[in-house]
Amino acid sequence: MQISSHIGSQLVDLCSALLLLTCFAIVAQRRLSACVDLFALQSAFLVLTAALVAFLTGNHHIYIAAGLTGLIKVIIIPRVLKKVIERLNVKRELVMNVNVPAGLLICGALVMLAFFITQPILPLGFLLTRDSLAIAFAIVLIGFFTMIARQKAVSQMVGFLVMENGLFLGATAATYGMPLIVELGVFFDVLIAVLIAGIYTNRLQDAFDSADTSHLTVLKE
Amino acid sequence: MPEGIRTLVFLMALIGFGTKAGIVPLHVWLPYAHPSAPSHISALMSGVMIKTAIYALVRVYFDFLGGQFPWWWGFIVLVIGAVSALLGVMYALMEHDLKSLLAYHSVENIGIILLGIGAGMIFQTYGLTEFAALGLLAGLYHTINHAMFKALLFLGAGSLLYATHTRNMEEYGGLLRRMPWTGAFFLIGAVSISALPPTNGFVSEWLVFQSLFLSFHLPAVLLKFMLPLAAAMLALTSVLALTCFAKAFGVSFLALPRSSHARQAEEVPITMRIAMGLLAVVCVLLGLAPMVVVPMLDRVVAPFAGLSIEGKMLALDGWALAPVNVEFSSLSTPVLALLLVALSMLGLGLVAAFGGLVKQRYYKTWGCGINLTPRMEYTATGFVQPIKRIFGAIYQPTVKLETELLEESLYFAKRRHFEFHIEPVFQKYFYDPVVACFIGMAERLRVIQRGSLHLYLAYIFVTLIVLLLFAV
Amino acid sequence: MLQAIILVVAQTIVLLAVSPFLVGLIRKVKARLQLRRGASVLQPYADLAKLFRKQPVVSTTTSWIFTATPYIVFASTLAAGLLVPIFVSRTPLDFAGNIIAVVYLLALGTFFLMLAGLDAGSPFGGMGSSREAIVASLTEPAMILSIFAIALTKGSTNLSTIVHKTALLEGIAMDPSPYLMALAALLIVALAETGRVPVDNPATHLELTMIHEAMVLEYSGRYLALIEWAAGLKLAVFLSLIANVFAPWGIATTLAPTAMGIGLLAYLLKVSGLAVLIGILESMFAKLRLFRVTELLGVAFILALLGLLFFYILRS
Amino acid sequence: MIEVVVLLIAPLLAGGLSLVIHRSALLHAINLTSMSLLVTAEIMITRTVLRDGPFTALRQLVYLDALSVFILFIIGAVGLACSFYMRSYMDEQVARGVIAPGRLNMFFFLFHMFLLAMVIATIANSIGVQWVAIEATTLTTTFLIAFWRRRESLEAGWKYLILCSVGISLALFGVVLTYYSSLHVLGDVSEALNVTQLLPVADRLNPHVLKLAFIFILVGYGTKVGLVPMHSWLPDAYTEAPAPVAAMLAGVLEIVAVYAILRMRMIVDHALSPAFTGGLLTLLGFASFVTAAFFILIQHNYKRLFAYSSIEHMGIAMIGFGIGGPLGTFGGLLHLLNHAFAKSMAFFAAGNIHRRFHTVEIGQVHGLAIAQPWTAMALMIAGLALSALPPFASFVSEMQVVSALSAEGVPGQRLTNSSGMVTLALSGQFSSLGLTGLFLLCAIVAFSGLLYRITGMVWGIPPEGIVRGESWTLGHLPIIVLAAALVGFGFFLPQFLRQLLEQATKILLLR
Repeated sequence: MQISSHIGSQLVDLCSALLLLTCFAIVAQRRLSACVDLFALQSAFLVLTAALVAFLTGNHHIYIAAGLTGLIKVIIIPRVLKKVIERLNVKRELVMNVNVPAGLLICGALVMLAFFITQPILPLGFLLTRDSLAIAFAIVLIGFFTMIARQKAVSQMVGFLVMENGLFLGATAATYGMPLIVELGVFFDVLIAVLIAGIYTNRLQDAFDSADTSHLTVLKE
Repeated sequence: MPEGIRTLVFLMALIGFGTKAGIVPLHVWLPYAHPSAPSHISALMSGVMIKTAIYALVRVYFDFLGGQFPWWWGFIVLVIGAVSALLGVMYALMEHDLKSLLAYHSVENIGIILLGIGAGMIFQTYGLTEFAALGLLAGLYHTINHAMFKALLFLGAGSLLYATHTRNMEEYGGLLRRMPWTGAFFLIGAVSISALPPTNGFVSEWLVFQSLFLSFHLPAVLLKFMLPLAAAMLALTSVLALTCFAKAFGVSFLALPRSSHARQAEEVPITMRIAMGLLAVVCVLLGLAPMVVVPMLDRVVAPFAGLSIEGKMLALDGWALAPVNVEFSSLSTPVLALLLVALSMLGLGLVAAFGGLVKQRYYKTWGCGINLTPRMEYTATGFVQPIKRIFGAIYQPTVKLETELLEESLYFAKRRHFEFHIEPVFQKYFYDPVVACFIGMAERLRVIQRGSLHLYLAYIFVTLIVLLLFAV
Repeated sequence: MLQAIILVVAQTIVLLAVSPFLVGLIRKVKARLQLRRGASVLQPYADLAKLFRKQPVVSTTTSWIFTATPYIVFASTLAAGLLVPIFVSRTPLDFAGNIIAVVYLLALGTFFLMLAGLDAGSPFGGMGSSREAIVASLTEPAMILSIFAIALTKGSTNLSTIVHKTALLEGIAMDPSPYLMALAALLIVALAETGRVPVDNPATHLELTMIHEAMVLEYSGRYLALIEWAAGLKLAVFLSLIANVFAPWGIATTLAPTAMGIGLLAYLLKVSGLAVLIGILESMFAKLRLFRVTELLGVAFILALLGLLFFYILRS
Repeated sequence: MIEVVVLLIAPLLAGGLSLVIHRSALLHAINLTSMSLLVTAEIMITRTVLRDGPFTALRQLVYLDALSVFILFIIGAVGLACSFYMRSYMDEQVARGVIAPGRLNMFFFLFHMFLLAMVIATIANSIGVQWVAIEATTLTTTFLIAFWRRRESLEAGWKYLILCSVGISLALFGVVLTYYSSLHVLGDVSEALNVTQLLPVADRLNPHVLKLAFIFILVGYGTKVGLVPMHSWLPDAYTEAPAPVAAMLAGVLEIVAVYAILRMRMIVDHALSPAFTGGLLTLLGFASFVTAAFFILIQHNYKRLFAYSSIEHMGIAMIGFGIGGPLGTFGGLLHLLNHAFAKSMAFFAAGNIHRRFHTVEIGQVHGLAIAQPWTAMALMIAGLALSALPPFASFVSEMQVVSALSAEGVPGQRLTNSSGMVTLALSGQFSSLGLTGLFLLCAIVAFSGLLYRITGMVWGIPPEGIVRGESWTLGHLPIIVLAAALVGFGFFLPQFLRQLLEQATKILLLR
């Protein structure tokens, strides 16, 4: 069924806005398990956006990418993270590098920065997904910022995964999905990265009996 | 090349090759490096290695920069030469380690060479090419002479080290009787480095004196006055060098041996003596036969100065050496040598004529009634103590004397410990601050690697933002 | 060539003869000023003759340097003397060296004297050598600069040319101030180098005051004779330098025998006049403390430098 | 095209086998055979590339030109050296119980996967695949770094993983933007990211997007290279990694990351003048060179010393590429080669020292010349080569970079951004002289820091209780070969290498 392109682009913008919202929620969240759930929600929205773009533009290989994202980022990774959280029985992000209100303010500034920087290249993009490239870049920056702001290993991984989501959104928005080999490679790498991070947090837990990365300052200058 | 770059090339070459040559502010490595090498190596280092820097300096200034340069270049080289010569010999006086004494003398002789080259450069600036060639030739002649007598002295020091296993002059004494050959060759080296008449050091220093005295041909009044002042400093340097080597030779070779090592010292094997002998002969020949050396050097200097001055240098068919015009002054070392020999024969003749060669009697030296022990002799430190007082401003000596008195009396000491140091001025006020500043910078920089992962992530984040904002 | 040799021999004989006489004259003047009759002027000749015949005692600790030094000192001082024009302005040996050669020949003598001082191993010798080192190192620059200040007026550092030109009054006529300063500097240097009173006391053997005597303390017999004679020669060289470079009146400018005769007479008169002057100076001043001598020699150096400066300022 | 297949299959097969086999002798044998297969394949590829220019294979997936073959040559050479060195190193580690025998085959498996990833990254035609391969190198090496299971190596591994993954994901955004710009010119075709497609059409790509893309790629891969603002993981990782791994990381992985940046730069230079990319590279190059030089002054751990010296030499190479021109680029490439050899030799020596002295403190190591003569020689040669002293090839390359710097000055005339907010003028004759002065000053600082430490370690008397004398084992062979190569290249570059470098320079200068 054909929906007029105008409504389509509005729908895509709605989904991207929702993604941005979940980003802000993650930054504002103290409890780790809530963070992981929010990340799962964000991945779900991502899948929705990808499916929408695939549907509107008729590029069927985006469906495969959306399916893979759904499988990995909505189901497998949250479960892995939840298991890691239980094993470490660490519930809340007690000490933060940047407290929540300041963090939100900075995220706002990052969004403005993202729009300012991608401003000249937007007219090049496809009509349908023009604005979501800027949002994607904003999500990448926010993900990066969460990694800096939070101290727990798990929340750093969540920040890293939010960055990956931003990149995937960028890829779908800017180029309707990367070539298949690259797409597969990216997924494979993200999965391996998370698995390795999980193993690391376990070993760090045994070695330092706390998953708080701020203790890791033995190696200096 | 634009003017600014030429000056930069001049200054950088001066600093770079100056460090290699060991001019004063940059000489600190020399007294550490030369003595620690085995003696024949330090002979090579002092004799040849620092001359490569002189070669490079002349090549850069007279060849690459084409020989036209402002007057103040030559003036700087002259001033550095004078200062190096004076400070070199002053620090040498204070040494009681024979090989670092010789190392400091290398600094002094490099100063003398630079005096010659500096005078040459000044004359070149004002177009007096004849005198420029003379200055350069004097500098190069002294380079050869210094190579010869410094190598001889280092080999001599090496033989002493070989025989007595120590470099400290205070532990030598009376070695001339036990090591006559080494003593004789060391004496020839000492005489030639103190630039005494018949030897080669005198000829080249005389030539440097003449090139400095020819300054009244220069138009600029300042230079007309400064060059003779440099000549006065050169005179002071050479007489201090004379004192230094009187001390070095006297304290090491004469009077009674002051340590068991010195008592059991044996003459070095024949091969070492041959080496020293050869060098001694060359030193004497270089002194007596400037008419052979000057033409060779003239061929070196001619391309730089643009004309050959050999004709003007050798008067009386080679017998006399004249600084470009005979009428100004001339020197003939062969005649002087002949004169000295003849007159000492005359002395013998007078002795024979008036009193006949009465057999001399041997008896112990007068020691105010008590018989003389080696401890009563003048040591190297004692010998130069007056000079240390006179030039105290330069040395800033610090003296430490601890006396451990006997329990029962206030006056009789069980043990006295005397220690004197001269201020390592350059080390303290020039090199240590520079090193401290670099280490300080590094210490401050150390703070960026504090170990926290979040800080490192923040670095990447900020770099990305900055580049995106400013470089796009 | 033959004539040159005769002249050299003649000059040697004159120098050898004159030097003991000068020493005797100075002692006579000092004695007279102390209202003593004093020994006769010819006493030094007698001393020398006696010393030559006496048996020398050489200390066991010395090496061959101790016995060779007298001959070297004697030869070098005499050689320096031969380079200085005495009674004829064009000395035959003028090509052999200029003022620097004279100074460095004297330095050769000092060098070996210092070694001999150390050789005996007694503290006196060492002390003498070390003090001689200071005096020598401070006088040499002053001496070279003072003579150079005069050489500038004649445009040559060759002693014969200087004397010849001043004798014929050819050189640049100018006012006397550089001359006076150079003369004063050279006089002080002469007093210091020959070991006269303000710097060193030749008469006594008290270790506090003697410099030259300390070095030769160990000598005796013929060696002491040669050393004494060399000291006299050094005094003669300095006096003839002062006399001929600053006041070459009467010196023979041609090789005619009569001119030379007058030259010789003039030379004897001038030199003995100077000797009397030194005698008077010695009686007027007391010996300076050792570390005050450096200031005196510093004054000499400054005077020479001023002489040079005035020469440039006045001339340009 | 069998060589290309061999190039890929050899490490894959070796990795698979080493998962199964547990006996160390066999593991070493597999490792050596796979490495020598790799090297022979490379030699044949080099001959074909030199004979008839760049070629693609495996249905446009693989693209090989002089530049990538040069990088392969370094990978092969250093890899072979490491395999020989590992022979004695690993057995001794197992013997001393530092590594449990069971984990040895895991080490080899990771090592082979690491090699495979680097080879793919070099020969990949599509920059997307290249990104995936470089990310794979990070994942495989993170466990190699933390192989000793000590607290510090865990920390180093974790930091390495996080920092590099974040950095490289930024690079992914750069790849996305390149694909975004190439899409509009080449149309929605799966080969849009291939270098062979991108280069001919590069001048028609949108310059602004490419500027953004290059910045992302530079920051991303710059983290892998260890350029200064992004270098912080490097000293910890190289200190904690076992010696052969550190040698591979410092010698080869950095160079592959540099290769990725250069590839991207070729594309961007078509669209806009080289001044933009040159200015950025020189800026980061100087930042790395200056900071690392001062860090070397205050190091007390010899492995950390060599880590900072890697940052310094990468900075020099970047300056060389940033200035561009035949001299700068040739110098930069040669410097990469020299650095790879000298640094791997340095880490081999560090490994031997660690085995004998069991400490990483420079203060506690002295009298090396007596205790381990061969290692002392290696350390001294490495030190001299790293401070670019005359007889060694690194002097030639550093001299080329310096003369390029002083002759041509810095190309980045004006680094103004579109709205002209900030101008960063680096041009003009005096700025290049000033920069040369800065360059030489930092070279002296690094030289004094490095040599002071190394001479401190080599001379003197070894502390008691240290076994003296060193028997000649197979592990010393690579040290001697590398030393000979370093000195040899200083005097004359072998013919094939000279041609390789010249063609690579031509490619980089887009002529």
